[in-house]
Amino acid sequence: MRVLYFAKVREIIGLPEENIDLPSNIQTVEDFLDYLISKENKYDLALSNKEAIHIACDEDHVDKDFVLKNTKEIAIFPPVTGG
Amino acid sequence: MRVLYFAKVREIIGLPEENIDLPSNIQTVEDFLDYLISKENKYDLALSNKEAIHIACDEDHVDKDFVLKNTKEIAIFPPVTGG
Amino acid sequence: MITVKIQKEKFNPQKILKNAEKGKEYGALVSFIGSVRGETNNGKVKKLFIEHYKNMAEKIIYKTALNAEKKWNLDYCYIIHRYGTLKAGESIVMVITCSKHRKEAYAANEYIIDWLKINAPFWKKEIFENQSKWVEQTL
Amino acid sequence: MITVKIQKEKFNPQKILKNAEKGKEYGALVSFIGSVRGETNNGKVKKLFIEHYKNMAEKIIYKTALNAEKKWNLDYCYIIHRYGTLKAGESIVMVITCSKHRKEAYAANEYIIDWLKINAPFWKKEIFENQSKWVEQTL
Repeated sequence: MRVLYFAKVREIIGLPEENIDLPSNIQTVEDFLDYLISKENKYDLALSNKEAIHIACDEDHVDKDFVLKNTKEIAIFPPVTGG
Repeated sequence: MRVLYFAKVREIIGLPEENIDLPSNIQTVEDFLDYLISKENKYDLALSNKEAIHIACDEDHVDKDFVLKNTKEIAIFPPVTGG
Repeated sequence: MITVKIQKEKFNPQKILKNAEKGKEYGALVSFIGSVRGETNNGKVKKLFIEHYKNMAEKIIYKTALNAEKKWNLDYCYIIHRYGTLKAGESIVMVITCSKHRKEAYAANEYIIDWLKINAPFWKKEIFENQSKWVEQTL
Repeated sequence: MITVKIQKEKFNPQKILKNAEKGKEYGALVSFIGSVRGETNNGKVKKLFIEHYKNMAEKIIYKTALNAEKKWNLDYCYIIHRYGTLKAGESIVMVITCSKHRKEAYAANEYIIDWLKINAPFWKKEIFENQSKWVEQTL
Protein backbone atom coordinates (compact mmCIF):
# COMPACT_ATOMS: atom_id res chain seq x y z
CA MET A 1 0.00 0.00 0.00
CA ARG A 2 1.22 3.49 -0.85
CA VAL A 3 1.33 5.67 2.27
CA LEU A 4 1.48 9.47 1.96
CA TYR A 5 2.34 11.93 4.73
CA PHE A 6 1.66 15.66 4.68
CA ALA A 7 2.63 18.80 6.59
CA LYS A 8 3.70 18.28 10.22
CA VAL A 9 3.19 14.51 9.94
CA ARG A 10 5.53 14.42 6.94
CA GLU A 11 8.13 16.51 8.78
CA ILE A 12 8.15 14.31 11.88
CA ILE A 13 8.20 11.01 9.99
CA GLY A 14 10.84 12.49 7.72
CA LEU A 15 9.51 11.37 4.34
CA PRO A 16 6.64 12.27 2.03
CA GLU A 17 5.68 8.70 1.14
CA GLU A 18 6.61 5.05 1.39
CA ASN A 19 5.28 1.63 0.46
CA ILE A 20 4.14 -0.56 3.33
CA ASP A 21 2.90 -4.13 3.01
CA LEU A 22 -0.20 -4.52 5.12
CA PRO A 23 0.19 -7.25 7.79
CA SER A 24 -2.72 -9.68 7.51
CA ASN A 25 -4.14 -8.86 10.95
CA ILE A 26 -4.80 -5.24 10.00
CA GLN A 27 -8.33 -4.38 8.93
CA THR A 28 -9.18 -0.75 9.72
CA VAL A 29 -7.42 2.61 9.53
CA GLU A 30 -7.25 2.53 13.32
CA ASP A 31 -5.42 -0.83 13.22
CA PHE A 32 -3.00 0.56 10.68
CA LEU A 33 -2.23 3.66 12.76
CA ASP A 34 -1.62 1.48 15.82
CA TYR A 35 0.66 -0.72 13.76
CA LEU A 36 2.73 2.27 12.67
CA ILE A 37 2.85 3.73 16.18
CA SER A 38 4.19 0.48 17.59
CA LYS A 39 6.71 0.11 14.76
CA GLU A 40 9.03 3.02 15.36
CA ASN A 41 9.39 6.04 17.61
CA LYS A 42 8.97 8.59 14.80
CA TYR A 43 5.52 7.22 13.95
CA ASP A 44 4.56 7.34 17.62
CA LEU A 45 5.66 10.98 17.74
CA ALA A 46 3.74 11.88 14.59
CA LEU A 47 0.55 9.89 15.05
CA SER A 48 -0.16 9.17 18.70
CA ASN A 49 -2.52 12.15 19.06
CA LYS A 50 -5.12 10.48 16.87
CA GLU A 51 -7.67 13.25 17.27
CA ALA A 52 -5.34 15.51 15.33
CA ILE A 53 -4.76 13.00 12.52
CA HIS A 54 -6.99 12.86 9.47
CA ILE A 55 -7.06 10.10 6.89
CA ALA A 56 -7.91 9.85 3.21
CA CYS A 57 -8.12 6.53 1.40
CA ASP A 58 -7.79 6.69 -2.37
CA GLU A 59 -8.40 10.45 -2.17
CA ASP A 60 -11.54 10.38 -0.03
CA HIS A 61 -11.77 11.44 3.60
CA VAL A 62 -12.54 8.40 5.77
CA ASP A 63 -13.16 7.70 9.45
CA LYS A 64 -10.78 5.68 11.59
CA ASP A 65 -13.04 2.61 11.39
CA PHE A 66 -12.79 2.50 7.59
CA VAL A 67 -11.79 -0.97 6.35
CA LEU A 68 -8.62 -0.94 4.23
CA LYS A 69 -9.53 -3.93 2.10
CA ASN A 70 -9.01 -2.53 -1.41
CA THR A 71 -7.19 0.67 -0.55
CA LYS A 72 -4.24 1.41 -2.84
CA GLU A 73 -3.24 4.76 -1.34
CA ILE A 74 -3.66 6.02 2.20
CA ALA A 75 -2.85 9.61 3.17
CA ILE A 76 -2.16 10.66 6.74
CA PHE A 77 -2.21 14.34 7.69
CA PRO A 78 -3.14 17.04 10.23
CA PRO A 79 -6.42 18.98 9.88
CA VAL A 80 -6.33 20.95 6.62
CA THR A 81 -5.75 24.72 6.64
CA GLY A 82 -6.24 25.85 3.05
CA GLY A 83 -8.42 28.60 1.62
CA MET B 1 -40.82 74.36 -0.20
CA ARG B 2 -38.95 72.62 -2.97
CA VAL B 3 -40.80 69.47 -4.09
CA LEU B 4 -38.99 66.76 -6.05
CA TYR B 5 -40.60 63.89 -7.95
CA PHE B 6 -38.84 60.75 -9.16
CA ALA B 7 -39.45 57.82 -11.50
CA LYS B 8 -43.10 56.93 -12.14
CA VAL B 9 -44.30 59.76 -9.89
CA ARG B 10 -42.26 62.24 -11.92
CA GLU B 11 -43.61 60.84 -15.18
CA ILE B 12 -47.27 61.06 -14.12
CA ILE B 13 -46.99 64.52 -12.61
CA GLY B 14 -45.00 65.58 -15.63
CA LEU B 15 -42.20 67.50 -13.99
CA PRO B 16 -39.11 66.73 -11.90
CA GLU B 17 -39.57 69.50 -9.36
CA GLU B 18 -41.54 72.58 -8.41
CA ASN B 19 -41.85 75.11 -5.62
CA ILE B 20 -45.00 74.94 -3.55
CA ASP B 21 -45.91 77.32 -0.74
CA LEU B 22 -47.17 75.33 2.18
CA PRO B 23 -50.75 76.32 3.19
CA SER B 24 -50.78 77.10 6.92
CA ASN B 25 -53.13 74.26 7.81
CA ILE B 26 -50.62 71.65 6.63
CA GLN B 27 -48.52 70.00 9.29
CA THR B 28 -47.52 66.48 8.28
CA VAL B 29 -46.37 64.72 5.12
CA GLU B 30 -49.76 63.03 5.03
CA ASP B 31 -51.49 66.45 5.06
CA PHE B 32 -49.28 67.60 2.23
CA LEU B 33 -49.99 64.53 0.08
CA ASP B 34 -53.73 64.99 0.63
CA TYR B 35 -53.39 68.64 -0.33
CA LEU B 36 -51.65 67.71 -3.60
CA ILE B 37 -54.15 64.94 -4.36
CA SER B 38 -57.06 67.35 -3.94
CA LYS B 39 -55.33 70.03 -6.01
CA GLU B 40 -55.21 68.48 -9.44
CA ASN B 41 -56.02 65.21 -11.19
CA LYS B 42 -52.39 64.40 -12.07
CA TYR B 43 -51.39 64.44 -8.39
CA ASP B 44 -54.34 62.20 -7.56
CA LEU B 45 -53.19 59.77 -10.26
CA ALA B 46 -49.59 59.80 -9.07
CA LEU B 47 -50.07 59.79 -5.31
CA SER B 48 -53.42 58.31 -4.30
CA ASN B 49 -51.95 54.84 -3.65
CA LYS B 50 -50.10 56.10 -0.59
CA GLU B 51 -48.69 52.69 0.33
CA ALA B 52 -46.60 52.87 -2.82
CA ILE B 53 -45.32 56.37 -2.16
CA HIS B 54 -42.16 57.01 -0.17
CA ILE B 55 -41.01 60.34 1.19
CA ALA B 56 -37.70 61.96 2.01
CA CYS B 57 -37.43 65.30 3.78
CA ASP B 58 -34.13 67.11 3.37
CA GLU B 59 -32.61 63.85 2.09
CA ASP B 60 -33.76 61.58 4.90
CA HIS B 61 -36.44 58.92 4.65
CA VAL B 62 -39.43 59.91 6.79
CA ASP B 63 -42.81 58.43 7.71
CA LYS B 64 -46.09 59.96 6.63
CA ASP B 65 -46.67 61.49 10.07
CA PHE B 66 -43.42 63.50 9.86
CA VAL B 67 -44.01 67.18 10.65
CA LEU B 68 -42.90 69.50 7.84
CA LYS B 69 -42.03 72.43 10.06
CA ASN B 70 -38.49 73.22 8.88
CA THR B 71 -38.37 71.11 5.77
CA LYS B 72 -36.76 72.85 2.80
CA GLU B 73 -36.92 69.99 0.31
CA ILE B 74 -39.41 67.16 0.10
CA ALA B 75 -38.95 64.27 -2.33
CA ILE B 76 -41.83 62.03 -3.39
CA PHE B 77 -41.11 58.71 -5.11
CA PRO B 78 -42.02 55.03 -5.55
CA PRO B 79 -40.10 52.33 -3.62
CA VAL B 80 -36.45 52.41 -4.66
CA THR B 81 -35.05 49.73 -6.99
CA GLY B 82 -31.32 50.38 -7.15
CA GLY B 83 -28.40 48.06 -6.56
CA MET C 1 -10.99 53.71 4.11
CA ILE C 2 -14.31 54.39 2.42
CA THR C 3 -14.88 55.49 -1.17
CA VAL C 4 -18.31 56.15 -2.67
CA LYS C 5 -18.83 56.99 -6.32
CA ILE C 6 -22.04 57.65 -8.19
CA GLN C 7 -21.48 58.23 -11.87
CA LYS C 8 -23.03 58.14 -15.31
CA GLU C 9 -19.91 56.77 -17.00
CA LYS C 10 -19.09 53.08 -17.31
CA PHE C 11 -16.65 51.79 -14.73
CA ASN C 12 -13.91 49.20 -15.05
CA PRO C 13 -14.25 46.45 -12.41
CA GLN C 14 -10.73 45.18 -13.06
CA LYS C 15 -9.18 48.57 -12.34
CA ILE C 16 -11.27 49.00 -9.23
CA LEU C 17 -10.23 45.55 -8.01
CA LYS C 18 -6.59 46.34 -8.76
CA ASN C 19 -6.74 49.54 -6.73
CA ALA C 20 -8.37 47.71 -3.85
CA GLU C 21 -5.54 45.20 -3.84
CA LYS C 22 -2.75 47.79 -3.86
CA GLY C 23 -0.64 47.39 -0.76
CA LYS C 24 -3.27 45.08 0.60
CA GLU C 25 -2.44 42.77 3.45
CA TYR C 26 -5.97 42.32 4.69
CA GLY C 27 -6.54 38.62 4.23
CA ALA C 28 -10.06 38.69 2.80
CA LEU C 29 -11.54 40.68 -0.08
CA VAL C 30 -15.13 40.20 -1.20
CA SER C 31 -16.52 41.95 -4.22
CA PHE C 32 -19.99 42.09 -5.68
CA ILE C 33 -20.87 43.22 -9.18
CA GLY C 34 -24.47 43.71 -10.22
CA SER C 35 -25.09 43.91 -13.96
CA VAL C 36 -27.92 44.55 -16.37
CA ARG C 37 -29.49 41.19 -17.20
CA GLY C 38 -30.27 40.64 -20.85
CA GLU C 39 -33.48 38.83 -20.13
CA THR C 40 -36.07 39.38 -17.40
CA ASN C 41 -39.57 38.09 -16.74
CA ASN C 42 -40.83 40.77 -19.10
CA GLY C 43 -38.66 39.73 -22.04
CA LYS C 44 -35.45 40.77 -23.70
CA VAL C 45 -34.04 43.97 -22.19
CA LYS C 46 -32.64 46.46 -24.71
CA LYS C 47 -31.57 49.07 -22.20
CA LEU C 48 -31.87 49.94 -18.57
CA PHE C 49 -32.53 53.51 -17.47
CA ILE C 50 -31.52 54.41 -13.92
CA GLU C 51 -32.84 57.59 -12.32
CA HIS C 52 -31.46 58.79 -8.99
CA TYR C 53 -31.71 61.48 -6.32
CA LYS C 54 -28.11 62.56 -6.29
CA ASN C 55 -27.45 64.19 -2.93
CA MET C 56 -29.56 61.74 -0.98
CA ALA C 57 -28.04 58.72 -2.76
CA GLU C 58 -24.51 59.82 -1.88
CA LYS C 59 -25.49 60.49 1.70
CA ILE C 60 -27.26 57.14 2.21
CA ILE C 61 -24.57 55.05 0.57
CA TYR C 62 -21.82 56.75 2.54
CA LYS C 63 -23.73 56.22 5.78
CA THR C 64 -24.28 52.56 4.92
CA ALA C 65 -20.58 52.10 4.25
CA LEU C 66 -19.72 53.81 7.53
CA ASN C 67 -22.07 51.52 9.47
CA ALA C 68 -20.61 48.44 7.78
CA GLU C 69 -17.05 49.59 8.40
CA LYS C 70 -17.71 50.00 12.09
CA LYS C 71 -19.78 46.86 12.57
CA TRP C 72 -17.39 44.49 10.78
CA ASN C 73 -14.12 46.30 11.33
CA LEU C 74 -13.41 46.76 7.61
CA ASP C 75 -10.00 47.80 6.35
CA TYR C 76 -11.37 48.95 3.00
CA CYS C 77 -14.75 49.66 1.50
CA TYR C 78 -15.47 50.81 -2.06
CA ILE C 79 -18.92 51.38 -3.53
CA ILE C 80 -19.72 52.54 -7.05
CA HIS C 81 -23.20 52.87 -8.57
CA ARG C 82 -24.17 54.08 -12.02
CA TYR C 83 -27.13 56.08 -13.25
CA GLY C 84 -28.32 56.98 -16.74
CA THR C 85 -28.80 54.58 -19.64
CA LEU C 86 -27.06 51.19 -19.56
CA LYS C 87 -26.97 48.28 -21.99
CA ALA C 88 -27.40 44.59 -21.16
CA GLY C 89 -24.24 43.17 -19.63
CA GLU C 90 -23.02 46.52 -18.30
CA SER C 91 -22.20 46.78 -14.60
CA ILE C 92 -24.60 48.79 -12.45
CA VAL C 93 -22.98 48.53 -9.06
CA MET C 94 -19.79 47.22 -7.49
CA VAL C 95 -19.07 46.80 -3.79
CA ILE C 96 -15.69 45.78 -2.38
CA THR C 97 -15.17 45.00 1.30
CA CYS C 98 -11.88 43.98 2.87
CA SER C 99 -11.09 42.70 6.32
CA LYS C 100 -8.76 40.38 8.17
CA HIS C 101 -11.19 37.47 8.15
CA ARG C 102 -13.59 36.30 5.47
CA LYS C 103 -16.79 36.18 7.54
CA GLU C 104 -16.65 39.93 8.13
CA ALA C 105 -15.95 40.77 4.49
CA TYR C 106 -18.87 38.62 3.26
CA ALA C 107 -21.31 39.89 5.88
CA ALA C 108 -20.43 43.54 5.29
CA ASN C 109 -20.65 43.19 1.53
CA GLU C 110 -24.09 41.59 1.59
CA TYR C 111 -25.30 44.09 4.20
CA ILE C 112 -24.27 47.01 2.01
CA ILE C 113 -26.08 45.67 -1.07
CA ASP C 114 -29.19 44.73 0.92
CA TRP C 115 -29.32 48.13 2.58
CA LEU C 116 -28.67 49.96 -0.66
CA LYS C 117 -31.50 48.08 -2.41
CA ILE C 118 -33.97 49.13 0.26
CA ASN C 119 -32.84 52.68 0.94
CA ALA C 120 -30.72 54.25 -1.76
CA PRO C 121 -32.82 56.47 -4.06
CA PHE C 122 -32.29 54.84 -7.46
CA TRP C 123 -35.07 53.70 -9.76
CA LYS C 124 -34.69 51.33 -12.69
CA LYS C 125 -36.73 51.31 -15.85
CA GLU C 126 -36.37 48.39 -18.24
CA ILE C 127 -36.58 49.32 -21.89
CA PHE C 128 -37.79 46.54 -24.17
CA GLU C 129 -38.23 46.51 -27.95
CA ASN C 130 -41.76 47.95 -27.90
CA GLN C 131 -42.36 49.11 -24.35
CA SER C 132 -40.70 50.18 -21.13
CA LYS C 133 -41.51 49.42 -17.53
CA TRP C 134 -40.41 50.68 -14.13
CA VAL C 135 -38.94 47.82 -12.14
CA GLU C 136 -40.92 46.90 -9.03
CA GLN C 137 -39.20 46.52 -5.70
CA THR C 138 -38.53 42.91 -4.72
CA LEU C 139 -36.88 42.39 -1.36
CA MET D 1 -19.52 26.33 -16.28
CA ILE D 2 -16.97 25.25 -13.70
CA THR D 3 -13.23 25.90 -13.78
CA VAL D 4 -10.83 24.67 -11.09
CA LYS D 5 -7.15 25.55 -11.05
CA ILE D 6 -4.46 24.60 -8.57
CA GLN D 7 -1.12 26.15 -9.38
CA LYS D 8 2.24 27.22 -8.02
CA GLU D 9 2.41 30.39 -10.13
CA LYS D 10 0.94 33.73 -9.08
CA PHE D 11 -2.45 34.51 -10.57
CA ASN D 12 -3.89 37.80 -11.75
CA PRO D 13 -7.29 38.50 -10.10
CA GLN D 14 -8.06 41.28 -12.60
CA LYS D 15 -7.66 38.95 -15.57
CA ILE D 16 -9.72 36.26 -13.91
CA LEU D 17 -12.46 38.78 -13.17
CA LYS D 18 -12.35 40.04 -16.74
CA ASN D 19 -12.75 36.53 -18.13
CA ALA D 20 -15.66 35.88 -15.79
CA GLU D 21 -17.38 39.01 -17.07
CA LYS D 22 -16.94 38.18 -20.76
CA GLY D 23 -20.31 37.88 -22.42
CA LYS D 24 -21.87 37.92 -18.99
CA GLU D 25 -25.52 38.68 -18.58
CA TYR D 26 -25.97 36.96 -15.24
CA GLY D 27 -26.96 39.79 -12.99
CA ALA D 28 -24.85 38.99 -9.93
CA LEU D 29 -21.15 38.21 -9.61
CA VAL D 30 -19.52 37.62 -6.23
CA SER D 31 -15.81 37.13 -5.89
CA PHE D 32 -13.66 36.27 -2.93
CA ILE D 33 -9.89 36.72 -2.73
CA GLY D 34 -7.93 35.34 0.21
CA SER D 35 -4.41 36.71 0.62
CA VAL D 36 -1.37 36.20 2.79
CA ARG D 37 -1.66 38.53 5.77
CA GLY D 38 1.50 40.39 6.68
CA GLU D 39 0.86 40.08 10.39
CA THR D 40 -0.70 37.28 12.41
CA ASN D 41 -0.97 36.51 16.12
CA ASN D 42 2.51 35.04 15.91
CA GLY D 43 4.16 38.14 14.47
CA LYS D 44 5.28 39.50 11.14
CA VAL D 45 4.95 36.89 8.39
CA LYS D 46 7.86 36.77 5.93
CA LYS D 47 6.50 34.00 3.76
CA LEU D 48 3.75 31.44 3.64
CA PHE D 49 4.43 27.89 2.53
CA ILE D 50 1.46 25.90 1.25
CA GLU D 51 1.68 22.13 0.90
CA HIS D 52 -1.05 20.17 -0.86
CA TYR D 53 -2.22 16.71 -1.90
CA LYS D 54 -2.66 17.35 -5.59
CA ASN D 55 -5.08 14.76 -6.90
CA MET D 56 -7.32 14.85 -3.87
CA ALA D 57 -7.37 18.66 -3.78
CA GLU D 58 -8.50 18.85 -7.39
CA LYS D 59 -11.15 16.21 -6.81
CA ILE D 60 -12.56 17.82 -3.66
CA ILE D 61 -12.63 21.34 -5.05
CA TYR D 62 -14.31 20.23 -8.25
CA LYS D 63 -16.92 18.28 -6.29
CA THR D 64 -17.55 21.30 -4.07
CA ALA D 65 -18.04 23.52 -7.10
CA LEU D 66 -20.41 20.98 -8.64
CA ASN D 67 -22.50 20.86 -5.47
CA ALA D 68 -22.65 24.64 -5.30
CA GLU D 69 -23.55 24.95 -8.96
CA LYS D 70 -26.48 22.58 -8.54
CA LYS D 71 -27.71 23.91 -5.21
CA TRP D 72 -27.71 27.60 -6.20
CA ASN D 73 -28.21 27.31 -9.93
CA LEU D 74 -24.92 29.03 -10.81
CA ASP D 75 -24.18 30.26 -14.30
CA TYR D 76 -20.45 30.39 -13.70
CA CYS D 77 -18.03 29.16 -11.08
CA TYR D 78 -14.26 29.68 -11.02
CA ILE D 79 -11.91 28.50 -8.27
CA ILE D 80 -8.16 28.97 -8.17
CA HIS D 81 -5.84 27.99 -5.29
CA ARG D 82 -2.09 28.30 -5.04
CA TYR D 83 0.53 26.12 -3.41
CA GLY D 84 4.25 26.61 -2.83
CA THR D 85 5.90 29.65 -1.28
CA LEU D 86 4.00 32.94 -1.19
CA LYS D 87 4.89 36.40 0.11
CA ALA D 88 2.73 38.68 2.27
CA GLY D 89 0.05 40.34 0.18
CA GLU D 90 0.00 37.63 -2.49
CA SER D 91 -3.33 36.01 -3.30
CA ILE D 92 -3.81 32.42 -2.13
CA VAL D 93 -7.28 31.68 -3.41
CA MET D 94 -9.96 33.27 -5.56
CA VAL D 95 -13.55 32.11 -5.96
CA ILE D 96 -16.02 33.63 -8.43
CA THR D 97 -19.69 32.69 -8.48
CA CYS D 98 -22.28 34.10 -10.88
CA SER D 99 -26.03 33.76 -10.91
CA LYS D 100 -29.17 35.64 -11.84
CA HIS D 101 -29.78 36.88 -8.30
CA ARG D 102 -27.36 38.05 -5.68
CA LYS D 103 -28.46 35.83 -2.78
CA GLU D 104 -27.45 32.70 -4.68
CA ALA D 105 -24.08 34.10 -5.75
CA TYR D 106 -23.20 35.13 -2.16
CA ALA D 107 -24.39 31.87 -0.60
CA ALA D 108 -22.58 29.70 -3.13
CA ASN D 109 -19.37 31.69 -2.79
CA GLU D 110 -19.26 31.46 0.98
CA TYR D 111 -20.23 27.76 0.89
CA ILE D 112 -17.32 26.99 -1.43
CA ILE D 113 -14.76 28.73 0.76
CA ASP D 114 -16.16 27.24 3.96
CA TRP D 115 -16.17 23.74 2.49
CA LEU D 116 -12.72 24.16 1.00
CA LYS D 117 -11.29 25.26 4.36
CA ILE D 118 -12.61 22.14 6.06
CA ASN D 119 -12.00 19.55 3.37
CA ALA D 120 -9.47 20.52 0.73
CA PRO D 121 -6.03 19.03 1.50
CA PHE D 122 -3.87 22.14 1.78
CA TRP D 123 -1.65 22.98 4.74
CA LYS D 124 -0.17 26.38 5.51
CA LYS D 125 3.09 27.07 7.28
CA GLU D 126 3.87 30.61 8.33
CA ILE D 127 7.52 31.57 8.05
CA PHE D 128 8.66 34.32 10.42
CA GLU D 129 12.05 35.96 10.78
CA ASN D 130 13.44 33.36 13.18
CA GLN D 131 10.97 30.51 13.19
CA SER D 132 8.19 28.82 11.26
CA LYS D 133 4.90 27.35 12.37
CA TRP D 134 2.19 25.19 10.82
CA VAL D 135 -1.10 27.06 10.92
CA GLU D 136 -3.74 25.45 13.13
CA GLN D 137 -7.23 24.85 11.83
CA THR D 138 -9.76 27.46 12.95
CA LEU D 139 -13.33 26.96 11.79
